[in-house]
Amino acid sequence: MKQPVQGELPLAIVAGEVLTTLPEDLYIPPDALEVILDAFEGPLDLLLYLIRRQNLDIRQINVAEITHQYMAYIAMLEAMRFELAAEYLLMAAMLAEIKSRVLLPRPPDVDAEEEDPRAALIRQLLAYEELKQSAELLDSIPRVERDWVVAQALAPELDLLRPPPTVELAELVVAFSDLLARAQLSAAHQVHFETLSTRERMSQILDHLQTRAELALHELFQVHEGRAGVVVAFLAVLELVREGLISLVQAAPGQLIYVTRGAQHG
Amino acid sequence: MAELALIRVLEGALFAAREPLSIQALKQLFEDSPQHPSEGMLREALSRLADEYADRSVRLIEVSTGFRFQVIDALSPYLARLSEEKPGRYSRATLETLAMICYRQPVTRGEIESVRGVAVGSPIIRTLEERGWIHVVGHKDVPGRPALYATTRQFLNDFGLKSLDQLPLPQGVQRRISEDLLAGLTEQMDE
Amino acid sequence: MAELALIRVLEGALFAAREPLSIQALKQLFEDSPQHPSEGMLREALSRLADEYADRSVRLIEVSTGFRFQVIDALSPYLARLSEEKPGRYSRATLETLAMICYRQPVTRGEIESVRGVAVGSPIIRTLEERGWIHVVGHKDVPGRPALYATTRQFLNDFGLKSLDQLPLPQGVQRRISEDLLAGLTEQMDE
Repeated sequence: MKQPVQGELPLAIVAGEVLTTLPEDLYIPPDALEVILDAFEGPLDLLLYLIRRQNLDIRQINVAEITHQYMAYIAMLEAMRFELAAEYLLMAAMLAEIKSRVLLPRPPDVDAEEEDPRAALIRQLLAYEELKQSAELLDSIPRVERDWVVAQALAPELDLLRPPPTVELAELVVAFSDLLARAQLSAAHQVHFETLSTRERMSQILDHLQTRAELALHELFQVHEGRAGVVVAFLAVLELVREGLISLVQAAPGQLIYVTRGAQHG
Repeated sequence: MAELALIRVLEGALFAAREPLSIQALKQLFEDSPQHPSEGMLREALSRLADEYADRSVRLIEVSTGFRFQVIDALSPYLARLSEEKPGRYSRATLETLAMICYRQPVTRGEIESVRGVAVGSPIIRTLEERGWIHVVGHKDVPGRPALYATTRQFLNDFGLKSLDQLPLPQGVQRRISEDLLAGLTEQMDE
Repeated sequence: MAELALIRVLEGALFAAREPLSIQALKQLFEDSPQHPSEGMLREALSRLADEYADRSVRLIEVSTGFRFQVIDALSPYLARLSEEKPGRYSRATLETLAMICYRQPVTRGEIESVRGVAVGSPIIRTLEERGWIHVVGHKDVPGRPALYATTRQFLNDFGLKSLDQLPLPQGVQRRISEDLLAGLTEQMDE
């Protein structure tokens, strides 16, 4: 999959060096980059890939070399203007730090207490590799739905059926509040809340249209419901039109208005 | 892989299926496989299979939509002893789905999913439908024509409500006719 | 009414049940009935029942919470032709999260994140919770009191395991355990 790479413009600056071409072994067609970025679960996964590709033992990694490769990869992604997750940049900073400490002579005894950052990275990589293996192992175990199904036969009718769960009204309200909090929709300007009677009426109108293809608009207004009922019906019709769930059709001005299913086309 | 005997495939498929399997569906089991049983062969194998189970507590029976295994009625008294349990509880997922349908009806499964942030499994919808609390009131006029769900009269009855209006709103959410609605109307009239 | 043979009652009940039936539940089938099988009799009947199905496409197996019939693996390619959906596939992120919880339980979300090196989104946790495979078993006594996750009995059932002991260990884990063991031994000897 090698392609000629334009050598004139600097592609990126990696560790102070201007990179005009991608490292030979790192070249990936640009349109494949996004796919590849998706294929990695994170910076550890990417590092593991870079190490494994060279058949290196994690314990023996050359931090300088792996840092170089990682930086080149990140620089390339940045040059392509991919949004990189913060975790990737954090790892880049960590690698740079380790590399500088490995290269610089350390004053004796100063770091005796502190953990060698290279050892910490190696430990992290080993733990992640182990997790990857565990995940693959887990996925290889035959499991219900994907690999086998529970054998069942229809049970005979029972007189004594297990009573269905009961739900308190309060539970429903709490569930809805939780949802709103989670979706951060509680700000009134983000979501409109019609009165529930309007939404209820919307359902009823749609339900009517299940059995009849069209209704005369006036059929939706019941005089006995009084002014409030008519307002609710009217608002429900407007909301349904707005959501594209029904259309209002009028053959000519002054004639009856009909309500039909679905958005008006054309 | 060695092919399984026709009768064994039918047996496994009928036990795996949650619904009766038609002859058509049974034929589909062998699509692109070297075995190509005709309808006659299938019926003949089904009849042999039914004989194999003649003395067991499950029977192979044919209903209007196809074939299925059914546990014999004689087992009812035994099973009834198992079922005498206290009512269970609905999962959070089920409650949230019901809450979404109740407060935002008529609503599609996709709309519920977009607020919940996770997929809403078919079993949840089925549980609520079987309970008689929700029903399909129409289909949205978008690709895939997803079903629109709403609460039922039985839902109101079971919760002791006369109308949805009596449902309390969570704090912070005000009952109001939205400005969005009015804005939307104005836009439509301008078009 | 004539009593059914013990083995036939077990057969019918296991096919009718939606969940694995424990010995306890199987005993309950005979409550207040003239038959009062002991645990030994039940196990003996279950073993004969398993033999009866040895050559069929369903097998009687024991999982963590009891016994159930399941369709043999060899049927999967046939069943795959019946439905378009490929159920039960999970993303790597979800599988890695499940693996962390499974092998390191009880574990907090933060601990999972520190090994994975990336954030674990709520939808992943919720998907696993709704699947019934993980649940919160407590809260860690550190600031923020993060939830501690563990796998459920249903996880074991769905993976056909009797206990977590039956889970295969990745090479790394074996290595770590032996290193830990050695380190522990060395320490002990040093003392």
